[in-house]
Amino acid sequence: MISQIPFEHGLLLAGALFVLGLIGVMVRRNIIFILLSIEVMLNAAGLAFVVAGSRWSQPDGQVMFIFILTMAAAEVSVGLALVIRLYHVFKTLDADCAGKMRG
Amino acid sequence: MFSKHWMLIAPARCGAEMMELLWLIPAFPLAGFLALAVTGARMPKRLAAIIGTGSVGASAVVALFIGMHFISSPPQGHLSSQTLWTWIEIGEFRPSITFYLDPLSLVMTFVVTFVGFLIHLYSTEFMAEEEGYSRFFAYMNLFVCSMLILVLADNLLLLYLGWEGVGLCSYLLIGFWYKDHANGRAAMKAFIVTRVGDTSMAIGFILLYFNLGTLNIQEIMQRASQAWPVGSTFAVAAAALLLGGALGKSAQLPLQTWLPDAMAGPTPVSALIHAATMVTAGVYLIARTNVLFTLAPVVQEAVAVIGALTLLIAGFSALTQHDIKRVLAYSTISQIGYMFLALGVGAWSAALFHFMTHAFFKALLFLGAGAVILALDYEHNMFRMGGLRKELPLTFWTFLIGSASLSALPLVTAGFYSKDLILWYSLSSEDGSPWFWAAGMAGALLTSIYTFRMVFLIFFGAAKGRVSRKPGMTMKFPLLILAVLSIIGGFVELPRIPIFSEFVKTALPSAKTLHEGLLGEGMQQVIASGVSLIGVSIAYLLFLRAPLNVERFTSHPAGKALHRFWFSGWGFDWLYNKVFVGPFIWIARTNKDDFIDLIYGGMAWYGRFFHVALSLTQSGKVRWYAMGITIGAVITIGITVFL
Amino acid sequence: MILIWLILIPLMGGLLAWLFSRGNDRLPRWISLIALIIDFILVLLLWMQYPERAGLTNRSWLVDINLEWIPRLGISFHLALDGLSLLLVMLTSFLGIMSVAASWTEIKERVGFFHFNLMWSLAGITGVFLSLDLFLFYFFWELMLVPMYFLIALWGHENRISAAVKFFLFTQLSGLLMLAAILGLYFVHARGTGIYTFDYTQLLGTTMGSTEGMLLMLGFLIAFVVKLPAVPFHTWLPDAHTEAPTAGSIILAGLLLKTGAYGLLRFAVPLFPHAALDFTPVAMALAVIGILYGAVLAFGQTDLKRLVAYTSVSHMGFVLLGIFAWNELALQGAVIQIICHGISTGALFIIVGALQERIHTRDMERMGGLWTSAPRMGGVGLLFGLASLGLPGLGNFVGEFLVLIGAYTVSIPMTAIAATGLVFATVYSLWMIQRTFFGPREVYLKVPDLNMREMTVMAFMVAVIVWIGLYPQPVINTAKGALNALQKNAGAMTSFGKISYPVSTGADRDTK
Amino acid sequence: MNTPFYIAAAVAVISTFMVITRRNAVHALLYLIVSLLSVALIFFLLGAPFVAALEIIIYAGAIMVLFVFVIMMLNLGPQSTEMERRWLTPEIWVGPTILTALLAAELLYVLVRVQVRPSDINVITPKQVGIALLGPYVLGVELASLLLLAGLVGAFHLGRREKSDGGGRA
Amino acid sequence: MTLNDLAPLIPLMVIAVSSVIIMLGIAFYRSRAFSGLLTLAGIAVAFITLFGVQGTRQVTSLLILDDYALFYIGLILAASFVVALLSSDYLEGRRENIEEFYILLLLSTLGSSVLAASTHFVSFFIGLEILSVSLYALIAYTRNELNIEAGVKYLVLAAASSAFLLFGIALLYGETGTMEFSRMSSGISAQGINKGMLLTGFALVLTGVGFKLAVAPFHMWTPDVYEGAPAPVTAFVATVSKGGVFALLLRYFIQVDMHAYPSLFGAVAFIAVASMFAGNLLALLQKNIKRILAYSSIAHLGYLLVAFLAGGVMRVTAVTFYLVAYFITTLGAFGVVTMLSGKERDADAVEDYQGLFRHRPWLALIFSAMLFSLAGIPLTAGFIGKFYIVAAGAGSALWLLVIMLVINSAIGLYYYLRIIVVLYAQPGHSEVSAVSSLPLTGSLVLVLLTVLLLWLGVYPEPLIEMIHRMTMRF
Repeated sequence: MISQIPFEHGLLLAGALFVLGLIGVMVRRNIIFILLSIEVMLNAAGLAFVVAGSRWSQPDGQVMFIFILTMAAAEVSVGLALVIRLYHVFKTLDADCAGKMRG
Repeated sequence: MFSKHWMLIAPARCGAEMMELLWLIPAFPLAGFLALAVTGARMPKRLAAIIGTGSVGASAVVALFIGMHFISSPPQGHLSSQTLWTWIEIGEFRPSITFYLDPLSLVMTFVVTFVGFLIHLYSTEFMAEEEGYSRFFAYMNLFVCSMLILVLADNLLLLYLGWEGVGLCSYLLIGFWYKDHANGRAAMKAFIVTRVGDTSMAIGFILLYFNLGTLNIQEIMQRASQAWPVGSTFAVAAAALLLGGALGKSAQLPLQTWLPDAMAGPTPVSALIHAATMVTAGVYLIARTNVLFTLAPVVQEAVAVIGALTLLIAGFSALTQHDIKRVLAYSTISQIGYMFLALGVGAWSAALFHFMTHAFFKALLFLGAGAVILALDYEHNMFRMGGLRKELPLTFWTFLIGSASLSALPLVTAGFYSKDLILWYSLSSEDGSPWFWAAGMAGALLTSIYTFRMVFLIFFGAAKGRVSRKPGMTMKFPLLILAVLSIIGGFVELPRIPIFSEFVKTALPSAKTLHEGLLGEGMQQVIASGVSLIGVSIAYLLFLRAPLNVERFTSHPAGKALHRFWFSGWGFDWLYNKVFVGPFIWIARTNKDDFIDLIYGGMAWYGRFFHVALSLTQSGKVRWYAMGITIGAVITIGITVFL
Repeated sequence: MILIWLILIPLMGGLLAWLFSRGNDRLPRWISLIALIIDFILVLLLWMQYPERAGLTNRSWLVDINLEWIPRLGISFHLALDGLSLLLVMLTSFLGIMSVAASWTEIKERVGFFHFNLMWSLAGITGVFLSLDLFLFYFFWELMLVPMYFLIALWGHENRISAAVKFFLFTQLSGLLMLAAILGLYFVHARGTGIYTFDYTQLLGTTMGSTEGMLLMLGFLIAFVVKLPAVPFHTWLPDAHTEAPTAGSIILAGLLLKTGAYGLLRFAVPLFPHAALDFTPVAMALAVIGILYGAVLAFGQTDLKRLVAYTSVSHMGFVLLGIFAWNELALQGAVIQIICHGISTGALFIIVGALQERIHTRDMERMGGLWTSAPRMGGVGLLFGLASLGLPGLGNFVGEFLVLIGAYTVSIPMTAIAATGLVFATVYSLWMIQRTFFGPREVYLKVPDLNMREMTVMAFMVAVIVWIGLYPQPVINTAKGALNALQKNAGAMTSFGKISYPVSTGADRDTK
Repeated sequence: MNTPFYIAAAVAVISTFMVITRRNAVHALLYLIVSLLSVALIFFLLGAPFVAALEIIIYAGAIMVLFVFVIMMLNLGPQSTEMERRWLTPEIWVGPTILTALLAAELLYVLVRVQVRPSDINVITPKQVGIALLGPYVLGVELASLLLLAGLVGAFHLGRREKSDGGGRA
Repeated sequence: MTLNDLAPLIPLMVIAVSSVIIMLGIAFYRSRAFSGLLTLAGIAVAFITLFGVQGTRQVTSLLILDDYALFYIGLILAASFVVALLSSDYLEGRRENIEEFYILLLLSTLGSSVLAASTHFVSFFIGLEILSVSLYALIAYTRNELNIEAGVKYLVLAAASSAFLLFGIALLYGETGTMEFSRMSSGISAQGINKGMLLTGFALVLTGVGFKLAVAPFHMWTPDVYEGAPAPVTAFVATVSKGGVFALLLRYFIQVDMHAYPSLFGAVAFIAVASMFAGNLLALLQKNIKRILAYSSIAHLGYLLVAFLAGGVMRVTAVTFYLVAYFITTLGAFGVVTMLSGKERDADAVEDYQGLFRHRPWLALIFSAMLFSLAGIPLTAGFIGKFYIVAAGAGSALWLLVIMLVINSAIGLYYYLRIIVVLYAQPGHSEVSAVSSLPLTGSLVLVLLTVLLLWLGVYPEPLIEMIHRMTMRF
């Protein structure tokens, strides 16, 4: 391939995306946004794998990415089912409202 | 030849057999105590009286037999001992339950059993109407038993057993009328104050054991004189510690405060315990361990000084009391001061002699006082008495004899001879000094003043109370016997015929007299006689002829203050309350809930605090929990990477 | 085998008592009583066979049983009995009988479960006195606490829960420290020898560094002084004693505290002689502080039971003093004090319990003048009050005096200060008697006196305390072999507790 | 030569930032798709054409559509946008941002401290990936199927209407 | 890869097949009894087949069925069996279908078992996700308010933590070039490695794993999820899910030789201490039994980490024994909660247990035994477990940690005692305790657990021997 992308720079990008996703999880109250942010984080992790795989010229990184993709799908399906159920029960998507249990 | 031998052995064997009965002397009262204690109030009064008095009587008889035997055919070395069993045996530590008889303990045994018997007899009537009759006799029997163990003990641990036993009985009997808190307080005071001394004594015992390897009194004396030079630190420490015990028990300065309060007990108790026997245990102890005191001249000097001071202080206090029993109590303190003085100047046998005569006349005085008190319906205040001479003639005469003996009226009284001996030695002994002598003389003057003040107030003057009850035979008999003893008791030791000193000399070394020339013994007797007579006259003048003078004196502010000072026993109680009792109670009350517990309470508080604080982190919010994870990640990375 | 029976009998007795408790309150009581009596008879028989009873031999272990338990970790089921254990086991079953008898009418609820707990607690205590495997020891050490906890928490008085929890927390925390120390010793021993074992006899004489030894010793020591208890770890005691039912108080004061003393004697000092020697000044200071501080606290109380509880702090101070003086006199004194304190305090608790059953208060402000209607109770109370103030002729005196003599060699000032504890003991004991039995009769006009059952219990206790007071020799002889062995174990390497009589030997020679 | 990478990276970061700051869910979703697309480009640049395709097809395609479905289903209108505005206040922002800044700093420290090691990129063909997947990782694939089964059953159970609601089975 | 290679996987396959059969069954005919029995049978058969595992144990680079793994899988299967039994009673008569529950239960068991057998990050990750995804649904299974709330919390946080984990693995992979545990250690020792990145990778993996293990400071979800989830699921979360993860963690860190990284050691030590304190202090005055047990599990994992940190021969045995004891105890405790739970809500308030001893003496005793075991009191397995942990800690001279453990045990005791006291107090007024009769199977299970608990507490030697044999390789 033509380009030479430093390993660290790839990871930095992954890290940046990861951190942004993390901020999203911590800041947003809307459960949909939280799920979106999680997707960002997972995607960032996947990116990191691909970067790592390309450093070693191995397919393993990509394989892992595929598994992450699988997991994200399963996660999102259950997650969104839960979101619907949440909305059904609490009539809101505010994650803070689902905070009856504490202490 | 053969028969001669036999003749020699026979009495010895007989004597040995006789000595085998030694254990019976304390055993009888002990049995009496157990019988009375177990059956308790269910026992009929008559039977209780018989058991109580009988047991002491029995032990008196045994004591008499043994004593006669001891005198008639003295055992080898003038001592004999009987081991019942080994009390404790741990390596070299081997105190046993062993009774030891020598002239000193014999004299003590005599006094204890005989005076004890008389007082028991007296009590059968005196206490007749009291609740807890059998309890009274149980305590009294236990007391006699303990006292006998004390005087017969062969080792210090057994002595301590008796020592504490008498203290206990004193406590129980002072508080006999337990329904009044004041009595209980007096009883506690007595026990606690003496316990202070006892503790010092116990430490002394331990010191002796550790440095001499035994608790056997005779061995201690022997080893001490071998191992310790005169004035050695060990000897001084041991003697001083033992002295502490003696001071407590004998109510000497500075532990004298309990005795006047101890008068809260029934009068026979005062007579037996707080006059005749227990309070002189200190004298006995010092006499018993005289070798130690000889090895520690400093302490012996202290004994004399304390004795002299005590006899004066108590004498002044006695002058001012209203309560007949308190007068007698202060008088007892004062008389024991004489004994201490005697011990302090090395006149061991004089002290013992005075102990004996004092036991007679002071018991007599107490019993007489008891008769008066009973006659006047438990009136103790002398100023509400008067003119009883007519109503209670026998009491009057016997009381008068006792007073005479106490005041040491010359020639006819026992007290004269014993006190005179002490005064003589306080001047002439090696350790004596004119100061001691002067103090003794002043004390003698005080003694006769307060004694006859008492006599005049009670028996002379106008009658102020109605006599409700006259003593019966069982009360009169002891009075009579004691009166007789108070007169003839002194004749066993006349200036030129020292039977008593000779008898006890195997146990107590005789005093060393030095400066005979300063004042002849005869001269000193004349002076002493004069002093006591002067005292009587002063009492007559002040309290019978012109009581107004006294009142005038006491109404003057200075006089009033002085009177109050003396009346309260020189403020010792006040001082002790301020310095010891008050702070102790304050600390105990303040710290009732134990400040250390606060530390643990604080820990528990922190536990709860952190619980609450951490509970706040469990806010129930997902975002916050995600932050928790992030924080965790930051910290974990921080530790792994940067550490 | 007999040792296993000694533990099994109360265990089974407890189970039976519980199982047969349905609708029947009498049966559990009898079952427990009989089981404990059998136990006691067994111990007595052992004692009869015991040659040391008469001071004949110096053999150390009378009975010894060693079974495999967890060999992988070097843990064995090792029980053994020497004179010291024998005495304490005897005390255990004796006080067990007394506590069953004393709570005959006091406990009305869940009688079966009560006796189950009582018996299991006793079994645990017996186990503690018999174990020679440190793991087993710890096992029993913890085991005895649980039933005790239940006794306090379920049948106690007003503040029972917090008292029970406090008790449990203190003892558990300290116990865990001991566990850590046990394991430390285990590994130190293995490091030196390559043998992984918890066996006491093998662990004796383990070589270790001095800091190491001190830390390990402290681990043991803390567990034991908390149990003992010594200031400043004593604060669980008044609460637990006060809130516990009578039987609980008896076992607590009479036995549980003794396990601490036993642990010091058997483990803390012999296993770490050097460290113990170094620690002696501190331990003795703690002991003396305990003696005085406990006494002051006792005096300040208005709750009768609390007062008695604090006296334990004071009395056990003597035991601590004696143990750390570590010479024959002091150790014998400590043993006697252990036994006599168990009995005298137990008796006092029985009296307090009897009083509470009658007048439903422990507040001394509301008592007074009880002698009039209950002279027997008063008499017995007086006697044990006197025992607690150390009156000669009663057992406690022998113990305290021997301890003082023994301590004297080690430190004269400590001994002197400790001796003043006798004065304070007088103060609180008399104060207690005064407040309850003497004084005007204000509130309670008629209080039933001790009944036959209670008097029988008391008679036994009085007999023992007087017997030990006047003829402690059987006890001393029994303990002698064991104590000598302990001293040998500890003293082989140190100059610990050697008594020297500066003069006596010379004097002896002269006189002979 | 890496310019495309940096451009794509910048796009990814910016669009991701937009994702987490949008008030409207659909907007956010669209930004996310942009972000995913740029990441796909990066995958391509990194020599991983296969996953680049998957990223677009599955991530941007399937998964995001799922989100759209839900958003539509729950009908999140302007009302919820308004609510988002109220929720996103500085006090909510500050804490997490500082925290993540710390995390980012740590990562940065770790990644930048060493010398950058550029390496030649070798393209890993879909074939290679396939061989790896069905070779050494075949068990992983099997397990992934079970993972999907779990997701399926879970979503099925949770998403099902309650019996009381309609009585029928979904 | 031949069919022969697959032989060791039979136990796992049995589980997977059972779940598929149940799913297929639903399509045709829903039957509680059938699915329940099939589940139990599947687990039982899988358990039995464990003993038949022989030959090549390493199946591809992903899984290894060595004795260690077999032991943990056995443990996980046993726990699942108990949970399955408990949940059949629990879900009886509820509106929800039960069949999906069994499927999810089997799948999550499978996930956990895969974890125990993983030697590769891929299998680790997928196993973990199978476990997690099934758990999301299980936690929210009865779909009431608390369930949903717990489910959402668990989902969001678990997914986020998975992202951390993945990122960490990516860093490790990027630095070492392999995801196999055994090869990773050689990759680590290679030249020119960026140690900081490696450590960051470890730390992030630790974060992800720590979340699953519910150790501080990743513990916050625990009480909420424990409280919200149905009682049997809580038992499952507390045991099976943690057991598998811990088995993996232990294997992983032993293979990469954690002790070579003092700072990593420090991080785990920090987590251990923080978990002990956080768990115990949070439980101190807590009034909800499930939350108390949640906090207590946090603390217990902290204790476990102490042994985990210890080196030497004792580490694996201590951890494993403790886990066994912890499994028995936790299952027993949640079993009691399950038995007492009504249809309306779970019996999770402390008041619900007031005076339990009066009307249900056996249940109260069993519960006390469980609590005593948690507190580490003798005669219970918990005692031996705690002893073992302290022994392991002492053996490696981790004195500070041991002391922390000791202090925390004491704090922990406080709240266990609090519950125990309530059990024996005068009965209060709670509708929960009025449940008429107890289901037989559940009772049997509880009795069995209690017997096990006591047996291990008195005579642990056979188990210790077994663990020692099984884990000898480490």
